[in-house]
Order: sequence, then C-alpha cells, then structure tokens
Amino acid sequence: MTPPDDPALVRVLASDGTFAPTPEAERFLPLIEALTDADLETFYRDMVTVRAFDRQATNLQRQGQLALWPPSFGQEAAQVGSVRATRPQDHIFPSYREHVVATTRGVDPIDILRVMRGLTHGGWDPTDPKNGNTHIYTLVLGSQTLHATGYGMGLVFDGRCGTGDPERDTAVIVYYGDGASSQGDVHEAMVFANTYQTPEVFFLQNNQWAISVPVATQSRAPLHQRAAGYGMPSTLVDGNDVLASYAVSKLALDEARAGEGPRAIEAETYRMGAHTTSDDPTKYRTSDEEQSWARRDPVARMRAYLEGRGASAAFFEGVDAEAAAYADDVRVRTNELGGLEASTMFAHVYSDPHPLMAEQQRWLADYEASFEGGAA
Amino acid sequence: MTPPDDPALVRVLASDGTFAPTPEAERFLPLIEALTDADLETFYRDMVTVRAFDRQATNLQRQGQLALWPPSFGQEAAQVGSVRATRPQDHIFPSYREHVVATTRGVDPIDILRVMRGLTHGGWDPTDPKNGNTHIYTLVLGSQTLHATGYGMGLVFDGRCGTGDPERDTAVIVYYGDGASSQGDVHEAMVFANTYQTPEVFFLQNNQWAISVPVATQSRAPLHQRAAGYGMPSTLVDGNDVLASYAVSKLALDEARAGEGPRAIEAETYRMGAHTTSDDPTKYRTSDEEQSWARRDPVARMRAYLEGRGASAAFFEGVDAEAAAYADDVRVRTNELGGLEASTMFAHVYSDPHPLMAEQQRWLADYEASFEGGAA
Amino acid sequence: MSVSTSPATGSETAAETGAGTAAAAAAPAAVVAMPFAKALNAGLRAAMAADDHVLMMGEDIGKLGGVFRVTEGLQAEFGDRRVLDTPLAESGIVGTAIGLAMAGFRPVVEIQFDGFVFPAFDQITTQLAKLTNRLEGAASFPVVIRIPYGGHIGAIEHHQESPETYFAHTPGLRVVSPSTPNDAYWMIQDAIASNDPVIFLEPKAKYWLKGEVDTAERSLPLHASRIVRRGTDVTLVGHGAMVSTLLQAAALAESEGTSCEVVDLRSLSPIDYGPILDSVRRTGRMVYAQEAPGNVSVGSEVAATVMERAFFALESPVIRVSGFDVPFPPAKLEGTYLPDADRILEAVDRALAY
Amino acid sequence: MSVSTSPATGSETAAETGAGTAAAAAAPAAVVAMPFAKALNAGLRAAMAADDHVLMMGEDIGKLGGVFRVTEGLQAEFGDRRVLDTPLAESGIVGTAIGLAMAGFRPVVEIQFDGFVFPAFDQITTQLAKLTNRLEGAASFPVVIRIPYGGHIGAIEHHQESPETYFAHTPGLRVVSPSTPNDAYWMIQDAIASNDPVIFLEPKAKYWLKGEVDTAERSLPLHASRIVRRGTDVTLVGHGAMVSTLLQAAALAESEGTSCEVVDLRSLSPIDYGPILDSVRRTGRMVYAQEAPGNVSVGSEVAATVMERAFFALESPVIRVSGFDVPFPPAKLEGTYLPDADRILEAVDRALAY
Ligand SMILES: Cc1ncc(C[n+]2csc(CCOP(=O)(O)OP(=O)(O)O)c2C)c(N)n1
Ligand SMILES: Cc1ncc(C[n+]2csc(CCOP(=O)(O)OP(=O)(O)O)c2C)c(N)n1
Ligand SMILES: [Mg+2]
Ligand SMILES: [Mg+2]
Repeated sequence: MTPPDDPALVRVLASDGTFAPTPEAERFLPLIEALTDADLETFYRDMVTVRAFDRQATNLQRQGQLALWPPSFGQEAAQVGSVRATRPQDHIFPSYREHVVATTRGVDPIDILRVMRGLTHGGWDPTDPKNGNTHIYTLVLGSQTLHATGYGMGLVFDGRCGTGDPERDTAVIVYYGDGASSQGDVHEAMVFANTYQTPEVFFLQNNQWAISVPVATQSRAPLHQRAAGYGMPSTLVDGNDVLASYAVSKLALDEARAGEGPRAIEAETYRMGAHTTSDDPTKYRTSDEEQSWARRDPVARMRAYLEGRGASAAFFEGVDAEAAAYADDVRVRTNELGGLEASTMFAHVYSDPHPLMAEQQRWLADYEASFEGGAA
Repeated sequence: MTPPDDPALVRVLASDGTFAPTPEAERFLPLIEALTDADLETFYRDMVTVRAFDRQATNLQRQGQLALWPPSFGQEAAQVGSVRATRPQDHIFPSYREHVVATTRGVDPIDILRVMRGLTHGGWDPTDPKNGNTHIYTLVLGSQTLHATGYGMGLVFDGRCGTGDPERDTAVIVYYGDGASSQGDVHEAMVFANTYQTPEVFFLQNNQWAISVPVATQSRAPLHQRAAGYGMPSTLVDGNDVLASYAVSKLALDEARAGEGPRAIEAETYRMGAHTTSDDPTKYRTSDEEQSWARRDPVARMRAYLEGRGASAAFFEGVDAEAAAYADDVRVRTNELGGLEASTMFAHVYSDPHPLMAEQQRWLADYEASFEGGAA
Repeated sequence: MSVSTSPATGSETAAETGAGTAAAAAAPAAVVAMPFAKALNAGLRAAMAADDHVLMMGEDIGKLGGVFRVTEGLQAEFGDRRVLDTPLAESGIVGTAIGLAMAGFRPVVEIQFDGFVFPAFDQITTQLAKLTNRLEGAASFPVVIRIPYGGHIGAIEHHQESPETYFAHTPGLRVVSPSTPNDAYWMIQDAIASNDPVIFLEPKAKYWLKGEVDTAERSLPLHASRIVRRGTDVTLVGHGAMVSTLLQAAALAESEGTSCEVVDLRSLSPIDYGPILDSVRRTGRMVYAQEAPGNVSVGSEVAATVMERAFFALESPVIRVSGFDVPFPPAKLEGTYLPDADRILEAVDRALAY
Repeated sequence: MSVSTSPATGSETAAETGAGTAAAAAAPAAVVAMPFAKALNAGLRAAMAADDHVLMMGEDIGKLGGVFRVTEGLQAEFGDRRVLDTPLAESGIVGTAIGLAMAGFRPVVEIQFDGFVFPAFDQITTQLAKLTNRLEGAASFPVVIRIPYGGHIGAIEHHQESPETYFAHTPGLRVVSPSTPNDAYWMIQDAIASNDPVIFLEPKAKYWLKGEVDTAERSLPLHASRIVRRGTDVTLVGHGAMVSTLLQAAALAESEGTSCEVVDLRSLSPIDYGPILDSVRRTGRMVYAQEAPGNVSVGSEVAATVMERAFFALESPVIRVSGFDVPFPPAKLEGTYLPDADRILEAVDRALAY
C-alpha cells in the first residue's frame, strides 16, 4: 500500500505538484506540452466539479434521497485524464464508479442519481448524442469489458477505425477495477480484443481495494503485466496525476483508433472514500494508509501545479463557486425527482410486443383500479 | 504452424533424435542425465503402448463399439514426459485427451473406453489407489483447472506441501489445451493459484488446433507468456521431445511440491489425428502441415535417440509386441463389456437419500415390470 | 388469451414433413425437400443475404461449417468477417455479441452443444436478457443463440441435454424450437428478424430429418403453437424432438381406439396457450412430454397454467412425462431416460383412468 | 409421499419467532433471542467448531464479516485459512470449492448477492451438481452455497432477485431457504452436514428479524416443510420472506372471516409435499406465493404437482401469486412487484370464487 514505485510508472507531477517526469514519462511529454492553459484549467475544473457532486451525492444518500452512493472521491485524475483523451466519436464503457467520466462526456449527474435512487436501472440513453456515447453502468463486475470488445469488433468490421481519418476513426475505452480484473470475463475480453485487434483501451483503475479486499489478494504481480500475455502493450500510470493519466490515455486511444490494436493501462489510484455509503472502511484499513494517500490527492496535486504556473486565486475561487453551484443544482433537482409508473415495469422487457407483458400489465392495471374503486 | 523456434524453447532431442539441447535446455540437463537406461526405455514403451491402444480405440469406434474417440496420437511425448515426472502422491487433473497420462498413472484403458462407449460419465474412481490419484476427465473445457487449484489450496491448508519431505509433499498437475486457454475459468484458476500459492503445474498442451480453429485465433502472442502476468514462472517446451517434457515437468513439480508456488508449462505439440472420430481434419488443415509435423513424430524421435544410444532391435520388437498385446487385450475386453442397469441412473445423483430419486426409481421399476408381465 | 392462429394439418406426416397446409393453400408454393440442418442453413443464408449486419459467431462454424454442418458454406460465401470462428470462450462469444448488437449488428451465435451454454449463462441472463429493459428501450438486442439440444444421438456427457427451463424462466428472453425442416427454415429467419434475444433450440436428433420446405411463404408466426394432429380423447403437447414421439404415440393409440390430438409448442417463451386450451376444452385430458428433467420445468408451467385456465374442462389432471430428475445418463441408458411412445401411452392410460 | 413431520404451531408469531413447539416440548430448551443474521453466524460458528475442515469462502467475508455481517468474527476466531477472502471471481470461488471438497474440505461459499451467482453458474450446474453422479458415488461434494436473496430492501439492480428456479430445476442440487432465526441456525448446520451440494437461500429481508433460537435441539429435518398456521378454507404456501407475508395475509383474511392455513416450504428441492397435500385435502384450495417471476418457476411445479396429486380434493385451481415476468424493477417499484398481503388476498378471493 506504499505509493507506487514500479520503474515502469509514468508520472509527470510529483505529489506536491512539481513537474518531475519519471523516466518512463519522457516519451509522453510532447502530448502534455501540447496542452493549452485552458486545457489544464479544464482538467482541474472537471475534477473539482465532480468531487463536489460526489460529496453532494453522499450527503443526499445520508438524507435518504438515494439508496446507495459509490463515491468517486480520489479517482478524479484517473478519470478526467482518460476521458479528456477521448474524441467525441469514441465509445465509453464504464463500470459503476465512473461519475467523473460519465459527466465529463455529457451525462446529466441527475441521471446517475436516478439509478442510485431506485428509479431506473440504466439512467441515460447512450444513443442520445448528448450523452457522448457513454454506455450505462454495469454492476456485474467485468461483464462490460466484453461489451466494449464486441463494440470494438463492430468498429473493425464496419471499417470505422484504422482509416487514417482522425475525425472518423473511433475507439472504445472500457473501465474496470482491480477486483474485477480477477473475473473470467476480463480475460475473455482481452483474448477477443487481441484476436480481432479491436480499437480499444482497457483502463484499469487500481484503487487498491475491492470493498474490503486488498489488491494483493487479486494478484501478487502488478496487474499491468497481464496485458503482455495477450500480446497487448500496456502502461502503468500514476492515476492521481491527471496529466500523466491524460497522456498515456491519449497515446493509447490514438494508437487504437489508428488500427494498431488494443492497449491496456493500469492507473494506480486510491479510493479515498468508502466503497459505498453502506461501507465502513475502518473495519479493514488503517488511517495511516488513508493519510498516506491523502497526501497524493489528485485535486490538490493539480492545484499546486497550476499555482506553480501562476494560476490566480480568483481562478480557484471561481472553480470552487462553479462546483458548489453545480452540486447545489444537483441537490435541488434530486429533490424534485418524481415517482415511477408501475406500467414502466412492463414497457421495455422486450422490444417487440409480448403477450405475457400485455397480459400482466392489464392485470396490474385492473388490480390497482380495484383499490381506487374502494373494493377489495 | 512451422515448428516452434521461440528462443525460449526447451528442447533436448532434435527431430531426428540427435541430442542437441537448445540454450534454454541447458539448466535442465542434470535432470536428464539422472535418468537411467531403464527410465528411457520406459518412456519409449509408454508412448508406443498407448499409441497402439489409441489406434485400437479408433478402430473400435469405427466398428461401432464406441460412440466417440478423441485420439492422443502425436501428443505422447508431452504426456509421458509430464506424467513420468509426477510422484505417486501427486494428483492429476486431466482434460479429456490424456489417455497416456491416465493409463501411465494406472487407470485401466477399458475405463476410458467405458466413458466413450456411453456406459459411464466418469469411468474410474480417483480415490481408488490403483488409479494413481488421476481425477476423471472433464469435458467442459477449462473447468478442471479450478478443481485442480482448489485441490492445491487444500494441500496448502493441510500442510501437505512445502514441508521439505519429498515423500509427503504433494503437487497437482492440470492439463488443458490451447483452445481451453481462452476460457475465463483458466484465468480464474491462475488467479487463485497464485494468490494461494498452490503446489500446482498448469500443463498446456498446445497441439495447434481446437477442433478446426488454429491456435492463432486464441492468441497472437505465445501462450506461455500469459503466466508472467500472474507472477508465475513458465516454460516453453518442445512437447514432442519426451526428455525435455520430462525435465521441465520434473523441475516445475519439484518446485511446486517444495512450496514455491504454481508453475506453468506450454508444450508445443501436434494433434496428428482427427479431433475425434467424428472429425474430418482435411476440411481445415493442409496435408503439408500434417506432414511437417509427422517429421517431428515424438515416438520416432525417441526411437532414433535410443537407437543412437545402441538400443537393440530386439528391444524395439519386444516393445511393439507388448503394445500389440496390450491393444489386443483392450479389444477383447471391450467386446466383453456388458450393459447398464436402469436403476444406476438414480443411484448417485445424491450422496444422501433423496425422496425424488426413490420415487422415480420405484416408478421406473414398476413401469418396466409392467412390460415383463406382458401388459401395456 | 389468444386463439389458435393456424389450421391444423390433420395428419402426422404433414407435420413431420413440415408442409404447411395453410401456406400451401394461400400462395404459389416453392416447395423443396431438404433435411432439417440444410433448411436451417438455407434460412441462415437467406437472413445473411438480406441484411449485411447479420453475422455468425461460434466455435468451428467457419471452414468446418459447424460440428453439425449447419453453417456449411456460409463463411466461403460471406467471408470471415461475417462468419467468425471465435476464440473458445462462450461468455466471450455472447458478451461480444452483445457489444456487436450495440454497434448495430444482428449476431447469430452458435453454442456447440447444449451442455456448453453454461459458461455464457451470466452474459445471457444478467446482460443479454436485461439490457433492453435496463436501457428503457433505448436499444434492442437482436441476438440469436442457436443451441443444438436434446438426446437420441448416443453421445457422451453434455451433448444430449435440454436446458430450456433456464431460459424460459428468464424475463427478456424468447425461446423457440422448431420440429420440422419447414419450421427450421422460417423460424430461424424470424428469430433473426426479432428485435429481442432469442434462444433458438435445435433438436439435434432431427438434423437429418428430411421434409418439405416452402421457401415462398411462412405458415405461422414465430411464437404460435400448432395443432399437428387432430384427435378427441386426449391432448398431447410437446416440442422439438418430442413432437414426433407424440405423433408416434398418437398413431399407436389410434390402433387401440384412443384418439389423440397433438400440439407442437414451437415457442417455449412466450407460450401460445390458445390452441392448447382450445384442444383441452374439447378432449378434457392432457399429457405433456419433454426430454428435460420434469422438476420445475416448462412442463410444470404448461401443466399448472392449463389446469388453472381450463379447470372445469379437465376430467383428469395434466400428466407430465419427462426426463427423470437426474443428470442426462450415459448414452446406453438414453432409451430409458428419454420419454418414448410407450411412456406417453402409459400417461395417456393414466389420464383416461380418471 | 411423506406425511407432515411437524406439529403445527398454531400461531403466526411462533413461526415468526422460530420457536419450534416440538423441540420445546421434547428437550430442555436453550432458547436465545437473536436476529436471523446472528443466528446464521452462530450456526456457522458451531459448524466450524465441530469440524476443522469446514471452511468459508467468499468476497469480503473476512475482516468485514460479509456485507450483511453474517460471517462477522469468524475470521478472527478461526483464522484466514478457514475464512477466506477470495479473489473477486465467482466461478473461481465455486470451482476451487469443488477442488477443496475433493481434498476433504466442506466449503461454505458466500455469494455476495443473488444477482452475482451467475458467473458461477457453469461450475454449479455442470460440475458441482453432477460430480457425485459422474463419479458414480466415489466422492461426495458437501459444498454449501449461501446466497442472500429476494427483495424488500430497496437496493439497486442485481441485489433483490430470487433465482431459486435455476437451482431447483438442476438435478444433484438441494435447495433450501429458512424463514426464521431458529431455522437459520439449524438449517445452515444441516446444510453443512449434508453430503450433497446445498444452495442455501437467505431471505435478506429477514436478516434483521429477531426470533427465538433453541440451540439445544433442531425441530425439523432440513427438507421438511412446516405448517406454520392452521386454517380450514385455503392453504397458503411459500418460502423465505414470503412466509411472513402469507401470515400477514392470513391474519387479514381471518378478520374477514376466511381461515387460511400457511405452509412454509423450507426446502425447494426436494419439496416435502406431505404437509401441503394433507392441508389441501382439508381446505380444497391453495394459493402459492413467491417473489420470483412466475413463468416456469418453483410455484409452477408446486401448483402442477398439487393439482396432479390432489385433483379430486381441489375446489379451485391452485392460484399463483408471483413476481411479474420482468426483471426485478427499480427499487421504487418493488412494492408493486413483490407479492404483498393484498395480492395474496386477491388470489384467495379468486380461489374462493370457484
Ligand atoms: C460479479 C460480481 N460479483 C460481486 C459484486 C459485488 N461487488 C460490487 S463492487 C465490488 C468490489 C469491486 O472492486 P473493484 O473491481 O476493485 O472496483 P472498485 O469498487 O474498487 O471501484 C464487489 C465485490 C458485483 N458487483 N459483481
Ligand atoms: C466449454 C466448452 N465449449 C465447447 C466444447 C466443445 N469442444 C470440445 S473439444 C473442443 C476443442 C478443444 O480444443 P483444445 O482446448 O485445444 O483441446 P484439444 O482438443 O486440442 O486437445 C471443443 C470446442 C467443450 N467441450 N466445452
Ligand atoms: Mg478497486
Ligand atoms: Mg488444441
């Protein structure tokens, strides 16, 4: 649980925000140098905004507005860096903690909360352009990696990658955790991805824990080493360094889009909060460990870097105010959320008409009507 | 499909039987030098005998005596080498083509044929000492790798490995194919094996084909490279070289037994026959390919080596005669196999009494009796 | 409750050969005799030709044409981007088929044998079956999973099972099983045309059964059941390979003076109860036959529902004839395990004895 | 056909608290009040203390004590070689449990939630359920798979399902579900003592239910059903969390003048039909309630079998009240989806109207 010191690690910003690239980071520096000040500010703003949202959601759960909340707290840099490296045409397959990814791609945070409130299993429509090709959360760990790979196969078969046209070539990026990495589906996804040379990035957020189980239980070897066995290049990145996370994702996505096949990234990060609002991390981890990772806080690190580059106090205040407003808006709109029609239960089980659905929906309507009439 | 020339390859005998160790084979030579002439002759006898049995079984299937036969033809060196490296206390988890392994450990070949004749799903009792701790065949590809790993976990928990006592320390070896390597269960088995440091050897027979699908479809990278991702040492061996196969297995099993954790071996070999007697390989592979592998025949190679060491014609004649007698005996005993009592269907579905079994068995007995009485 | 959508053919041979009298009467028929497996092949070919996003995935379906040769020639005709010999991993096959459906494809997956569908069970039940619902209808998942199923071929373990219960119980899936070449030809095309996931169960015992296929017009919708023999005393119901066993039993019963009506279920989810209830209301007795273990099975559902809906019409309870509640036994015992005409007649006798 | 092995308690609160009157009468009772989850914990502890080859496996069952704290304290007491926080892979957990059973262990597996059992489905159905049979009895597979199941807790997707049908249909498995702390305490020990694989379904809605546990003596064998309330007009049957709903319905019915008998199934495979048939022969009517989707379900089996075996005793068909045939809906709709006392009473009315 000490900070990663694997020689393969790509890191650009030290914990204190100083620009101190590791040797492995050298080849990524041009990508970082190409970033404008506005880009850097956007990265920071993304992280701060979604952290405020995340804190708000935790509070909403405590207030009984949500059934559950799985915080993204601590993983903002891994998520912002990778998602800001995507292009609009790319497809995003999250697991279930990718709030930063989803909202950055355009998903309304309320739609995530609707899932956690028990109003929907999906939340948003991935085919609606406003959601930035963000597929819905998947709760059965690892299963989304196969969906992403299948989507990537479709891109290959339809000639939607490797044409050399950056506006058209499309990649997929799939998110999964250190715990999920043990699932057979993740293996099979890597097998298929390499066989069909999908334009795909496997983005592993190793946040050190799968609920109460440390990553050491999943693997004694660093997880990024698995990719080589499939013939797939992989990169280990400091996931709490938004610049490094951006750069390694950008390169991997560009290569994937260009038709060079799938890529893997392991982002070393830390779940700074509880697994979910139902969880009590004090049962299984030490506050020493938590504190050591608090010192690597991705938001503080980027802030220090921007300060070092001369960002103004007004900028930070502005971002904080924006974030607070964003979180407030979420609270207001959560409180306004309505209920659910019982009939929705039957509406989309099938796409084509289905006699059992019609029958049961009719039965339920009649049954409910019988109460309204004062019967039973 | 050209012969393996991976620099990692361990090979001792060239295709023509000359002793020509590859650089990687150097460290295994002491294990080979320790073999006696009798050992070498045993290896050869094993291979010839089971090849004769295998041919006999193919014939028996053609004569309608078996429903199906999956030949081991061509894979004798991989199987003999690895199984002769086991110790009596070791546990063996075959897939379904390990006829050489099973019979060498003591399984009666008739028991394998009983499975393929439709008389039993199991065939033999792995808890009967005469079967050398050989577990039964598993047809759902890859699932046996988890059973082997669980068994290995039991050995660890019971302190039955790593004590330093070679008579007592126990290992497991599990066999699987290049096709099966794509299954999620194989991945999960490697995850668990490495987490619990099981005394286990994952023995992959890469016979180049999964029915009609070439190994290139399963992986673009050599399969032995997967192990490293789990932190597990692995060895690539020429599986048609019985000496090399023996030596790499011996070392891996010794290390596993000694408590050093799991090991992986990929044996490059070739399925010289059809997938099963239902298969027609001419549909999917060239006779050029088959011929190039015929030149690497494991039995011919070992014979040439023994001839080079001065084995007598009488020895080879003796082995051939023994093998023919063995195969004859199998034919005779196959023809003598009886039928099956219907009641056996209910006998072992559960270990403890079960009302539905009792009821249905009784019903069936009454029903069958009703015909005997001339009724219905 | 729907009413029978099809005229009965009135003869068991017509059902066996698959000549739909309705279609034959309605349109100039293009009737060709072919085996069941070839009819499937022709149906798949037609679907692939009609829509270039129909794609086949599975183990050994390319050069080899599948272990039962159902996809024979399709890779040669449509290329290896449309007929994929995948890596050997069933969860991977179904999981990537889901992703391909998201990308606009209509994947048709072949599972090599009934017993090998279980590694894909999670992707089928928690993902494929539920994704349309999870997405509130934003996307459809037109994935067909073809599974050769059932016994009668004397094969080793895992090669003779009838897993339909697992799928029929799962909301979001459709489950069908043709019993004749004509149905094979049309139902596979209708399954591919369906916007929902369809578990397509192919009674492997019938792959070599020859019958007439009317390539001009389908006789029935995908989810309709069909009366394949008229009778007055007892209604016999089943699906897949059991249909011919039921017809055999009906023929034997006739020689003993009992008139049996036979219904081919065709669709196991949803079940078209119309023709069955209609029949049972006339006969007052019903026997259900299936190869699967009987405990908690499709037969349990049909029996419970028919007894519920035709309670007063029944002279006897619905009698179920099923595989025993044991794993499919070694092949030498399949004759005992599988319901045959005699066991069906024994049940008919029991029904008549009430 | 067995006959009821238990005296009815004659009161719904006794059933709720789990005080077995039979046991109480027979032996000096050591009765302790505790919540259902604690009763399971105590049962697990007793089994581990009695046999050092009983071993727990699962996700987060060690330090955390399981997400429902059912294994709380066991790792501290028995060590991390007997209470394993495994890698996160359900097929791996069940598959290695099988290997451990081969090595002489009696593994007790925890699946974190109902919806996450499916990745292990292949190992459960093609391996665990069949290995004893495959080995012709040469080895037993005493593996218990504990699954918190069912709704009522307002949780997100995959956390509220009732997958019993998949297991009850599978030969080689036993499937049980306690509904009271006393049953939880004893049934988990009996399941571990069983030489067969047992799917142990824990109605998670009841984890916090307090009741009396008689730690001195079990009241019933593992596979017995139990009449938990006497009545004369309609027999209500169910399992798990539904039992208390049935008792609630029975109480309401009583106030309207209808006397309901309530049977707790306890074992879903095998089913102990004795007490049910006995009851139905007296009442002539039956309602079956379950949370699972009704189509092809345990309820279908019970309905079909009861109608078959008590055909002439029935005044009305068996009426089933089930979850709808849809995926378990978002939590805000669980109140509509899950059968409640009103829906059971509606079914009682329908039964009485025949
Ligand atoms: C197949 C499956 N098994 C179990 C669970 C229950 N579960 C939800 S999250 C979780 C831990 C996941 O750990 P990891 O993959 O590292 O992701 P993280 O929570 O750290 O983001 C578990 C066990 C699940 N969702 N799916
Ligand atoms: C899970 C599963 N899927 C499919 C099959 C059908 N099948 C039997 S053998 C085989 C090919 C196996 O290839 P490989 O693992 O390389 O072993 P080999 O036959 O070459 O020894 C297939 C697809 C099976 N037995 N199990
Ligand atoms: Mg994690
Ligand atoms: Mg192979």
